[in-house]
Amino acid sequence: MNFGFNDEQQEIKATAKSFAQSRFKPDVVRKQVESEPGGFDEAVWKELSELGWAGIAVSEEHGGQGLGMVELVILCEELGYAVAPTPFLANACAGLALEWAGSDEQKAAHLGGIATGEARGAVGSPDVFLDAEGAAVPIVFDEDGARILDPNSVTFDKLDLIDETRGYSEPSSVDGEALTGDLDAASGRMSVAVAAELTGIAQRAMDMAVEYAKERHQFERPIGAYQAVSHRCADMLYAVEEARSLTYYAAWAADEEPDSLALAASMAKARAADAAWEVAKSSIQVHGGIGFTWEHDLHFLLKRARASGQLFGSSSAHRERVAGLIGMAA
Amino acid sequence: MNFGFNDEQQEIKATAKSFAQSRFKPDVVRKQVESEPGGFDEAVWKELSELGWAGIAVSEEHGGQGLGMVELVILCEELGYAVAPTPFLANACAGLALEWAGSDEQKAAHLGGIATGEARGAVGSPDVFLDAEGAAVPIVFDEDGARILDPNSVTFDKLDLIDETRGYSEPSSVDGEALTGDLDAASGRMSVAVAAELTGIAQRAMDMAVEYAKERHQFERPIGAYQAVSHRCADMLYAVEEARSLTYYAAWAADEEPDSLALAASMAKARAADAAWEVAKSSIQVHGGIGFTWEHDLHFLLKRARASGQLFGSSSAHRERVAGLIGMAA
Amino acid sequence: MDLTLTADEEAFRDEVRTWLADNNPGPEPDGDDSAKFEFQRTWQRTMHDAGWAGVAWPKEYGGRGASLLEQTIFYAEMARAKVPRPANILGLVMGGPVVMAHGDESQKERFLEPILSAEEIWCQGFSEPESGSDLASLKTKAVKVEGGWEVTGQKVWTTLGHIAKWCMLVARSDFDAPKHKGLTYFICDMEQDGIEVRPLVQITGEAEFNEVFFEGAFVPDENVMGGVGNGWMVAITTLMNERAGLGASAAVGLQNDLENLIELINERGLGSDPILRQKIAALKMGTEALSLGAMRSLSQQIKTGIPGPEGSVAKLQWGSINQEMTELATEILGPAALGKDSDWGYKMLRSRANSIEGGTSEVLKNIIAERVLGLPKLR
Amino acid sequence: MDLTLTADEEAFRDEVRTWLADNNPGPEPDGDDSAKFEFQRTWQRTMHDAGWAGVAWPKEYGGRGASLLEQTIFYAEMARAKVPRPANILGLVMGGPVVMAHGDESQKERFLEPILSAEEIWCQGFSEPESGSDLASLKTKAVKVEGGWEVTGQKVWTTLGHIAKWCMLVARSDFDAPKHKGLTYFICDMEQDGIEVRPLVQITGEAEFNEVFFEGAFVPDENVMGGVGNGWMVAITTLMNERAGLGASAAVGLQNDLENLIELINERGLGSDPILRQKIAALKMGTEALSLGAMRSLSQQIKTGIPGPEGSVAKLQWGSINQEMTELATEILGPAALGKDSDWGYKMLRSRANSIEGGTSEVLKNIIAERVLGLPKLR
Repeated sequence: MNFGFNDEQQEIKATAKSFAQSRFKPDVVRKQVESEPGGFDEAVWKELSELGWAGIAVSEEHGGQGLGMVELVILCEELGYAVAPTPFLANACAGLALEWAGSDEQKAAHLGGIATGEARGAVGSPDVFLDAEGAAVPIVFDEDGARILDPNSVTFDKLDLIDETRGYSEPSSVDGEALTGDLDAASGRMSVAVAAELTGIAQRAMDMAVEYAKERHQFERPIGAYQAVSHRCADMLYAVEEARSLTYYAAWAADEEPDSLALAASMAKARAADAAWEVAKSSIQVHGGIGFTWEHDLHFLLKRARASGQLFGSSSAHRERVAGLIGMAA
Repeated sequence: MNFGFNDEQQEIKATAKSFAQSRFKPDVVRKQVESEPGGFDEAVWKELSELGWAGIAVSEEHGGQGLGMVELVILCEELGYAVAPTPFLANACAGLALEWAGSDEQKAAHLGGIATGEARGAVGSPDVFLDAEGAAVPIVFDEDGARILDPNSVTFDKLDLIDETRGYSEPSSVDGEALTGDLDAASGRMSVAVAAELTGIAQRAMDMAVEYAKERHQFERPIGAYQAVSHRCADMLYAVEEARSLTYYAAWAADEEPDSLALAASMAKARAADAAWEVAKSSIQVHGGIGFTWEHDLHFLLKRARASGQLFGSSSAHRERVAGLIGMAA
Repeated sequence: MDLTLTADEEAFRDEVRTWLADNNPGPEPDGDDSAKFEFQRTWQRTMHDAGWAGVAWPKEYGGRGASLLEQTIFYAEMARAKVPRPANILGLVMGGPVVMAHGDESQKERFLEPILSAEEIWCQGFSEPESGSDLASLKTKAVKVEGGWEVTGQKVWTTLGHIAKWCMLVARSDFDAPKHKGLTYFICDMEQDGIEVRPLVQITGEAEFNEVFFEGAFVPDENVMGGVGNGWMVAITTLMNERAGLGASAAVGLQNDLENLIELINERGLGSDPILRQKIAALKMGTEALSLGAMRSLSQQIKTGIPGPEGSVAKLQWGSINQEMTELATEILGPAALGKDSDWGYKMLRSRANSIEGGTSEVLKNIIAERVLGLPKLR
Repeated sequence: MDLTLTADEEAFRDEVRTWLADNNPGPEPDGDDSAKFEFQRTWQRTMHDAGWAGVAWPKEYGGRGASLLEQTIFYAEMARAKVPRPANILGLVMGGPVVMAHGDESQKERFLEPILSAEEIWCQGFSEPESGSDLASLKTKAVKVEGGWEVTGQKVWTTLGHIAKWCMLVARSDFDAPKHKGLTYFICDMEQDGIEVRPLVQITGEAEFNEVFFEGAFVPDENVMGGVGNGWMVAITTLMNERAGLGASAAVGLQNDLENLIELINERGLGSDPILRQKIAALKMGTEALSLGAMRSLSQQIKTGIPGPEGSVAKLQWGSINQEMTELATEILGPAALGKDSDWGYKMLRSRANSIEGGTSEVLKNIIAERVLGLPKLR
């Protein structure tokens, strides 16, 4: 038993961290949002793809790295930490959808482009798609199942959401070619990927709060010396660590113990969504007025936390699912 | 508009306070609980009755004081503050039940004894009765309505509940003579009386916490100087004041604006029950280890808060009722 | 105990209600802020012409001299009628009262009337980047010069800074005196070089507030309020005014929102959802408790003459109820509430400041612990 | 990352599981505490005969020398099998370790074996009425006398004080030295005049703890642990032991209770209640997070060799989950849970101490803020 990363995973984490923090510096994210809200830098996407990350969880036979959810989760967490404007999550989720629910033909047709990042995938619901603009393989999930939309016949109308670090849009049609495989296996993994992004967001919001609490002085003390602030930060820590434990476990379960995935994924998604939202709010409170200003980066985290938290099911929907899976009689 | 007590009400409050705090001193309550759990001092009950309080809200034509719910609530709050072992609440509730839901014959037959305290009334559900032992007019409330039980044919088996400051028992039968009047008018007022008792309990638990936080020193400071403690106490204050505002309002509504009683009573009961429980728990936390000991009085409050909080409907049941009354479509 | 209005009080309420019904200018215009502001200015003039702008002001200063209870009724009715707020709100609730309390005759002569008429708008220059909760640590400095003072420093969270004629400015006039002692309260003319006003954009994307930079701005001696070195005392009394009587009208506002939310829930056929019913009931109870608490403390104040600290409690309750309500509404709306044009979405983001502006929740709890419960101050 | 057990680890777990299945003495007897205790003593002997009592102890001292992971597996399996706790729990997790870490050869010779065999029971004399969280302020005094020390003062929260042979006693041996410096750690013989043990009844009505009064009790020099004046350091290391590795077995206990609660809910036909479903799911998530967090910190500790502060986090999480779970259970049971004989009712009352005993939630949050997050200490 070793609930830690192996050497290869640690290397991925280190690379991902330095990449995310150099390519998505706060001022870069801000410039992106203020110049082209919802957009992203194609060059950086190309660079990221060349590292093999676009296809990190895509099987080797389809041109991916053939690594697992644990490795994918590492990338999602670091990119979430940076609130990176990048279609990475949308593309990765499309890859998971095809990998686990697609037919051999569908995999053969689409996974290659997703793995190289040259023919991006995207996922969404009839209301909201993630980074679908310019995507070659948009996949819609709804109560009738999942379908690959034809990018040439579907248009995506941009949605102006409060989260401007990512592109949101509404599809003009949701007709397409059905995915006939195991949709739960796909959507469970998609939820875990989002949970990882949310964990990264929560971690970042906490780090900012702690740092500020050390520097900021009021009444001749650093505010972090007041229990109203320090205990608030301690509460943030449990939230972050609980989200992380459940997310890593769910990722591991997806790779090694698929029977546990459904429960693990819902626990992870619900906890991480709540953690990101609660910690982001709490971090604003620690910052006081400055945390409420546009010029401070916290609101990017707050808004992304809110938007990602609603992807693939609300927290209460996932808790409801958990209850059923642990034996509460319907 | 004057949301304060008038002179007569203030006088009642002052008398009630000094009476409750002299007759039900902490050591007296403790002696009662340890010598005869669930019992009470007949002499003090007689004394209390001679002040006219047993019948304070009973109409004058039936030998009562003919005062209103506001006056009754003042007494309930002070007796709750002292966690007084006394059948006052049970007797008062029986009086309210008859006054508002009894027939003229039933009133004539029973209210007199209730008003003088010589033929006590008691109320309860099929599971639990309050201070029914020795009561002349036990009244049961259940989904089929309310009925006066015949004390000569019904026996009450004592229940050993954690709250030993009051007598709880289970009736051997729940058949009796039905109350055919306005049961909501009766039960609404009964809920308000309990809410007042709970408000008194919450106030007492808070006062004890604040006092202790001023005296107790750790790490060379009174613990009340630490925000973990002082903000906890501040939170207690809102809970107590919210419970009090809603309870007084409900009492006033019962007397002056009966159409608002149903909503007001449920809001008061739900808030006061939660306040008493939360503040009692929080007060134990402020006290630390000593608050967890039998020799400290806090547990009498904690247990009474729990028991009274469940009388006449749980907080969630009352909130559910509130939702319906303010327009949530069923 | 009597929660009904007396005949006189009822007559007053009806008078207010009728007047508001007849003169309600309707919702504020969409579009740019200056249009909104002119709309509010016109509205305040309308109020003033009818003698309502200074409802709380003594008659001698052009006010209506309404009793505490009448003021509360008036504000509650305004919220109930959903009329706009008067343009010069800070002048009315802070500027005027401070001039009346601490100003000399000529200052009253000079400043009061234009506040009521909204001819001269007032803004507040208290907070600084380094002094949010800790007012006594203000660094903006006022240096004595011929005939007045020269002010240099930065203020922040200055509402209407870009429109205001006068700024209630607290600055350090004596760096040798102990923290609280060295401050002076000035009425500073915003229309001069040496003052730069920059909009401060919030997380909602709009700019309600400003940063104000003073670079040797001049304030004549006659604009010192309450005497040199008394700035702390003068400022504190002003802050009290800010919070007093908030409860009642705030509760009406929450009640309006709650009704909208219930309507929204019913429209979506969610009225029977047991979880939502529990949450809505809790919000209703909080709102009622806030309004009733305001009435209780008002009765107390009328009786004793002393304003209690209930303002702090009410501020705290209002903030948390508003945050919970807007969050619940956005949960119900789902992704739709994430739209930048969503009213509830905006309210949800804006509500994050409720626990910071006008005294953070932490500071308010300190106040309650110390002043109401008598707990020791942390040294 | 690999959450499955290796072949060896699995073999160890199976060995433990089989042994526990074969030797589980069943539930503790009802009735008086001394019967319960003798039951636990017999159980510990059974464990010791099979070499399990000292699972965490090095082989040289009669332990099994199990690895950190094996210890965790062992404790988790104990919780899973719902076996009783060994009688001499404090001796095993605190007394033994402190003697092994700070004792000299003769002390190890004298004290260790009887701990394992439960022949000599140990209790802890740290807390005092005036020193709950603030250990450094201990007042119990130890005065040097011929051949040893004379102890006078009062200790509280002393589990098994009435049965124990030895007390881990921290007392002030030097009143002139600074707070932390003047303390010495003694192993005090409880079987002597000058020591009075009084049961301390809790709000549950039972007496798990005692007050211990020292009136000139004698401790020979050879029973000083870790040297005169080093009491603080010795005590702190002992307290660490108390919290370490708690998470895993605590989570198993919560998981057992949660399963019972779900069963209870289903029996009452409430399984479909949306509100209960949300609450149960939240409890499950908290329990899983606690168990997974314990595994993560264990892996970390195995790798780095340094025990993290996770013990404090786990303690805090466990306490709040247990309080919420027992409260929910009693809400569901209604009045029935208010019966003095109600198991859930008892658990609910008992759980109120979870946020106090073994470090209050406030102190634990201070520790986390300072040691994990590096926030400044309040001076």
